[in-house]
Amino acid sequence: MTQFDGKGSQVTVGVPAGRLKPKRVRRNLDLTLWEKLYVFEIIRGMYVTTKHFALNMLGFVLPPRGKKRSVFTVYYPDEKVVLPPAYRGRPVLVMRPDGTERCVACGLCETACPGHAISIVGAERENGERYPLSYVLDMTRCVYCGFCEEVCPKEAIVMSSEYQGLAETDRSRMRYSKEQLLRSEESVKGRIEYIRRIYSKCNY
Amino acid sequence: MQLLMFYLLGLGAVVAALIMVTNKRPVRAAMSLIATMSFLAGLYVLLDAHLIAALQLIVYAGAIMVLFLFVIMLLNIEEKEGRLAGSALLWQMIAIAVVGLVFVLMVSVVKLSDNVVPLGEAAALFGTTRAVGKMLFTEYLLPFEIASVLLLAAIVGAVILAKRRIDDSDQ
Amino acid sequence: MVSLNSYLILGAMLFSIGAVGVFTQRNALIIYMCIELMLNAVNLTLVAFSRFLNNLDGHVFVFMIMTVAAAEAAVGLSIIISLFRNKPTVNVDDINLSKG
Amino acid sequence: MSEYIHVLIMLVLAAATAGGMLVATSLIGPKKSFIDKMEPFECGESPIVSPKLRFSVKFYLVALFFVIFDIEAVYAYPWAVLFKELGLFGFIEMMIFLTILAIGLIYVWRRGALEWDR
Amino acid sequence: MSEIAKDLHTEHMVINMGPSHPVTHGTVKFLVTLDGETIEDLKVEIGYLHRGFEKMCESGTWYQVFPYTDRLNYVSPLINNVGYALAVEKLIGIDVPERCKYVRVIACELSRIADHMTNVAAGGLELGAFTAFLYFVEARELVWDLIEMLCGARVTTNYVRIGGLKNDLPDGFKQKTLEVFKRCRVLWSDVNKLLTKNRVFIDRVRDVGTMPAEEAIAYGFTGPCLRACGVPYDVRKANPYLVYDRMDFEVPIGETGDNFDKYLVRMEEINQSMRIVEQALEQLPGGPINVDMPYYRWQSKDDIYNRIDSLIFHFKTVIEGIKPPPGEVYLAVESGNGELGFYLVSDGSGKPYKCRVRPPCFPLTAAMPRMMKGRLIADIVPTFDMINMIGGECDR
Amino acid sequence: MGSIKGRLGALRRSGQELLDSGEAERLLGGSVLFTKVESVVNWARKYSFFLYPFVTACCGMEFMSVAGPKYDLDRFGAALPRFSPRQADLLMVVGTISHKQAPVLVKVYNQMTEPKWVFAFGVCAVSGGFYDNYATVQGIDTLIPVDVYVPGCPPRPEMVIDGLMKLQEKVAQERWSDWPRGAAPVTDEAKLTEC
Amino acid sequence: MVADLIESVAKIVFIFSINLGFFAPILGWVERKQSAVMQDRIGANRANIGKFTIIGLFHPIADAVKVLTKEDFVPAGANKFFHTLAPFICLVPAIATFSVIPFGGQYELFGHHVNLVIADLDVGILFVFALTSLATFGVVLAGWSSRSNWSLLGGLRASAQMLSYEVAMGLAIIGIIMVFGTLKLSEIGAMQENFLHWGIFIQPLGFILFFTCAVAENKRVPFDVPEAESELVAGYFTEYSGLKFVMFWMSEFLEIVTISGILTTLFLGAWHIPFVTDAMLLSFFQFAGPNGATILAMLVNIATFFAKVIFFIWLQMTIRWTLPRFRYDQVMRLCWKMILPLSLINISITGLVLLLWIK
Amino acid sequence: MDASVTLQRLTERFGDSILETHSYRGDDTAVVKKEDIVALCTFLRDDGKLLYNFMMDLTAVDYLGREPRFEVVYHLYSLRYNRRVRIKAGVPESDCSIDSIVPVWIAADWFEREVFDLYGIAFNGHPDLRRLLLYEGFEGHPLRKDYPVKKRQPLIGPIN
Repeated sequence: MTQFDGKGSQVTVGVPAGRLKPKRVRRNLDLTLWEKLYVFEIIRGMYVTTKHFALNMLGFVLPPRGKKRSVFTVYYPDEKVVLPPAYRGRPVLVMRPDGTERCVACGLCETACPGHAISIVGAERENGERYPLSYVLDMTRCVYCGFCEEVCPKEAIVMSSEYQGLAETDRSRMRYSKEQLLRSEESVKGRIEYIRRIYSKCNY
Repeated sequence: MQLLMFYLLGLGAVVAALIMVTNKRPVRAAMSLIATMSFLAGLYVLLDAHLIAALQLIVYAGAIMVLFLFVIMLLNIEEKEGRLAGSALLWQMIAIAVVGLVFVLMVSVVKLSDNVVPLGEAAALFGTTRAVGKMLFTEYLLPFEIASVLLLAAIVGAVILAKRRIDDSDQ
Repeated sequence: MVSLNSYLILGAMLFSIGAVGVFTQRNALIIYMCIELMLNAVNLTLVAFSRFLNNLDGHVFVFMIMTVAAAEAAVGLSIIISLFRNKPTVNVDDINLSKG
Repeated sequence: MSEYIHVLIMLVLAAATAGGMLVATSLIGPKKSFIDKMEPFECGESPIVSPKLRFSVKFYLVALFFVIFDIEAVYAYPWAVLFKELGLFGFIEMMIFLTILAIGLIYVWRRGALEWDR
Repeated sequence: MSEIAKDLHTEHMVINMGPSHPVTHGTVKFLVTLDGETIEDLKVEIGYLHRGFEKMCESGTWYQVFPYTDRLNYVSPLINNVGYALAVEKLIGIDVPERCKYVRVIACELSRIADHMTNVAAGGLELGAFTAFLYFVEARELVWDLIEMLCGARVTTNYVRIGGLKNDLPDGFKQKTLEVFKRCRVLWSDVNKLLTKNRVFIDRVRDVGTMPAEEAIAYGFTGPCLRACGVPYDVRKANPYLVYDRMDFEVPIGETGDNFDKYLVRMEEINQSMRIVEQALEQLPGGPINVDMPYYRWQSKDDIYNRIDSLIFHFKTVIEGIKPPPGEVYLAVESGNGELGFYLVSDGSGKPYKCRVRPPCFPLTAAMPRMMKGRLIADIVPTFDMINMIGGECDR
Repeated sequence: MGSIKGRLGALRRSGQELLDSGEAERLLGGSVLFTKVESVVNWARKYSFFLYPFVTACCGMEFMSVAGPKYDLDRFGAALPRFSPRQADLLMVVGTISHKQAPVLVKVYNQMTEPKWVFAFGVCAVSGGFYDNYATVQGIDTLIPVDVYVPGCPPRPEMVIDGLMKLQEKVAQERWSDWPRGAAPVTDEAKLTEC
Repeated sequence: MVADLIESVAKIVFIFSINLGFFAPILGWVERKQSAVMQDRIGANRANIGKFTIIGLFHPIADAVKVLTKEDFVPAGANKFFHTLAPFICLVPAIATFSVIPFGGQYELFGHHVNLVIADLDVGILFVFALTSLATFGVVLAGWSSRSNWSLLGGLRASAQMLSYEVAMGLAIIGIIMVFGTLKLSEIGAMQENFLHWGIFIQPLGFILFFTCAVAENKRVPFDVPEAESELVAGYFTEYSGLKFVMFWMSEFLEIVTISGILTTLFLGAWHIPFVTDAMLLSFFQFAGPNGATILAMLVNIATFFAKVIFFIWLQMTIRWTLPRFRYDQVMRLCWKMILPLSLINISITGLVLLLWIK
Repeated sequence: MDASVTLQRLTERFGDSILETHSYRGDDTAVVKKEDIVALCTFLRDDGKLLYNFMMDLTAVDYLGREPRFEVVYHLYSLRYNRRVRIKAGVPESDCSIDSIVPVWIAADWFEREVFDLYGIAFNGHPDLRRLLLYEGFEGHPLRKDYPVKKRQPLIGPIN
């Protein structure tokens, strides 16, 4: 085994000090008498917490402008946070105005999905157009990575901003069929525009 | 009222004491002894010994018995059963008989002396901290100071006895 | 009204119980506890006398007995621990000082 | 004496409350026991040693110091009550007492009996 | 019998601490041999979160590795993303545009802030300072809001791509960042007041888990834990990647390597990272964020929608995966815990032949017995916290 | 996954109960008082979950957030983590369970006192997620009965709160005879012996 | 006689209900809510009956009912009797201790002497110590009888800590007893009528020492090493479930109240309002007639007392949520090497000052 | 060129045991014979011009179908000179073992255990060669290319 002298002598570092800019963070090894006496620092800590307490209590009585209260908490089922447009909720299928899906069952999402959560059975309509006979999304495997949306050549599957109502008491109900996944174009319009923008030529 | 309390507390004390001596498990014995001591504290209250009652709880029940409990757990001797050799049994029988005899003797002396002193009303300050303290710090000054030396001796002795092995193993 | 005798008899009972315990128990710790019980019985007698004689000397005595009991318990239990190191038993029959 | 009866009543009430709670909780509530459950909890593994081992003698030493210094405190109470009456005499008396015990404290301190991390 | 009990003092107690114990984060088991409260021996067992990262990488395409890297060090996923992307880019031999580099730096440093905050917060929590914990969780929540705004997810970001990024900085990001940092600094100073000078806290962490610098190097320490020992080694300075050489920041170093030093280094690094983000936002150039190499960076949707050749090419890259040239590279980035190395081997196919991660907290965890022997059982708490062992990274 | 229910039912049949379900129905079924008591108890239970956080992986970060100031699990009366399974009601399985971890999980579940619920937090706990390989348990419901599944990797705090409210709904409809639940289905026969 | 009986019953019922009916359940709620607001969150507020949630006050009720219907668990190999006895021993002294604390002064009401303390014992404060020393056994037994390593470690830590701080606590109050010259808490309270004679001004060091010891005796943060969940899972009550486990908690909460009561009585002027003497109070309420004035003054005094108690409760809660915890050896070192010598010094200084004062 | 200093020194000193050197994408790499690995590593650590005091990473690669089948890969870093080097040593399947470098860098302890666990390469002279990530009783070595991804060996419960 390697032996050490235990002194922890200085180790030379091969990076120029001008670039490195080391900064010692440990100012002193000994505590001042003030700090040794516990009490004063404890009082200072209590001042911090009491300040938060007082400000929050005040925030209930006199809420700051534009807010209901100054407490950080979101009262979730009653209030909801504002999600940024980038937010990736659960994937949904986009429905054309005529009620059919945009998906042409090309299977790219199925391939790109790292969790193999998507399984598609494709079929052909009478007019020769391909469509998914069944499109099953296994929510127990979906990791919300957004690859399906990113590879889809038809804007047929997008990550909606939905996150509610996904919890289930039965695992079998978490395999979503095509019908459960379909959303009207209107409801996911914002997201479609967003992905058009971020994957557009000018961003490349 | 007082009579009732006396009998209740006395009975409790005796029963707990009996449980203690007949028990083979030290933890149970210790807990019964704590109970006995608590009942005795009650009896002291009946005797207007307020300070002594509190001290009984603090010192005996609260301190000395904790020490016992710690030693029991420290040595972990819960399972050990005492066994009796044949000859020892005989000696024990004799000892119990002697103790019983002495007990009967004591009771008869008490009974025969027949000084059924009725319990009078105690003086207002009887048994209070102030009264006992006054006694202690004036008349019994020397024992008080000697007590400190005794405690010092106890602490030194106990530390030496208990810590010997630690120091040995350190070296 | 409770008479002095009752207290004395109670004290005697407790003392005897303790004494019996000392003779019958084989466990050094329980024997120790029995001794404590005997001390307590004496304390009871002292307090009772003190009360009936209306004299506080008894209380001071009890005070001192408690001190001594504490010191004794401290040292005594340390001795038991010391003995236990040499031989892991608290059975008084097995503790033989000469063998160490 | 009546004050003590009040204490007794309080104690009895407290005991009744606590006892009632224990009885109630043992009666109500589903029960099911099997070996895996009855094992002591040790972070999801079976215990390696049973906890019936002897523990460090340090704990005993703490109890021992406690006994000694508790006696000291016990002597100090009547003295403190009487302090104004005893005056200087009492003060000196107590100082001797405390000094002797302080020597004890210094002794155990020096002896390292108060060190927990050895 | 007498042999065991001969010496009362050396009676040992063997306890399983973990895996499901609050201090071990559910992913490690300490087999502690105690003498009273003193640790006589400590054995570490890891692997409770071994999820087969490398095997999963080998069975997916180069792109599909990104979600897995998110979950390596789940406290600072963006740094893992960036590290993997840089390694693949090094393997392929491409250089990303300037703007992309700046955005990556911003992402990395935001992640580092969140990482250190989580770490200090968890340390506080396990030492009993619940309020300090929640103040930093609150601050982290704000930082996560930024990350969510940027990447669309709070923890598992999946943001970086080979040869670029998923998307550009959103509108109003700079302003929001400055607002958030203002509040973060307030909370930082609150925590600072609650902990740094509080003697109760100092007593707990000081002179516990010390490590001499040489020994730390021999054990393979990197990151804040090594810097706490006084060795100013930081990959961002030693081998500057992205645009770290243009950033003005200091490397905080400690003296003895004890937990107090580790804590101070982390607290200071939060400040430095905020500085870096502010500088990067200030210097942020315009321009594209993705390389113009349609083969390696999936093509823009404009092309896919409109040009049939692009569409066919897209199908090919997605289904077969991109194919870097055969070869092997090792690339290290500075993650929250230290040097995060990616060792990639390509056999020229669409799947990584080997994707190895050098987890920074792996050697740190291995040194736990060295740091804990002879200490008290309660010292495990701050020490294990301050090495910030992350199961996903350590066990992969 | 109807098999969970089936398995539970079998367990209930095999297990020893305070009152046989049928008998309970006969004795007390339809009794208004009993239903009232049941609903009061369920009301109390649903607002007083003591958690056992079985935190292993990434989801732990979101778990911190859920317990943290912004989402504040305490609002639902579930903020009191007890790290002793005896005192906990709700086993929160947060994160991936590997095969090495599985016996630990089962043991902790077994050591919890009745009544007990299980909350699968994140896809790894629900199904193993995208770790479909040699090391990972494909869903904790292969080991222990699960009450609520919350998908997401990791789930947003809101999703967790949704799941908790779902659990509250479920608890509100429970019958007294649903308890005790007993050991996990995979426990060895030897460890199931009554004692 | 009848008046005595009424007085006693009224006092006992009052204290018993305010302790068990008000403080014990509400403190759990206060602890949750106060910590929540301190930490920028809101805390329990969802439990509802119908439409009412009344800022989460139903949560303690829900907790109580749930805990009652939880399985009662005794681990295999544990001594069932002692395992059950331990929470009992912990809880009983915690409930009973409050009986010696005066929550108001002494009044003449309808010709009857009213003393607002359940038991005005001559040994007052010693009785408190006597009962707390019994509570140690509960902890030792809980740790020992559970047959679990964590419990054993926690129980040992708890007992050693409680013992040590009991000594220190006993010595810390000697100073204040010297000043007031009595152990009777009602007398100590009465002597602090003058604002400047409050214990906290006479004995500031004694106050800090006693406060520290009291918090440590109660095993609260920063002294909660016996139940430190990050070290010992749940310490000595690891193997306790349901109501038994909550009994340990209840005793903790009740001890907070008791400690606050003792602190108020000894150091914060008991039931007195600063700068307001009893006579002033009575004359202020003269409009209600002699008896009415007494009743009103009594109510004001009780309210003042409990306001001070609540202040101390708040203080203890703030400390609990502000500080990290000590390490075990530091707890012991603090006691034996800092508080104990300091209280000895405090005694000497107090003695000297008093001697000079008297002369 | 700074980068090649290491490789030059190595070739000078251990000419015979260096099978191949290259610097693909700036990563200095030396493929060495496995017999000399400990001597070579000691040299790398102690030589005044190299001072590779960090053992950053140790892993193995399974080139199924190639001979030697396994390659143990060491990544070293020199703090003094801010240099990195990669050392590779081939390990054939027939003699699946290599000397342990724990005596050189203590950090190698767990890394070697991990490689043993996942690849089944034994390290001679390792102080405590046990499985690290997987549990005792796991059969096979999952990172070998011939181990199927989904072959499960659970401790308890159904395999599914």
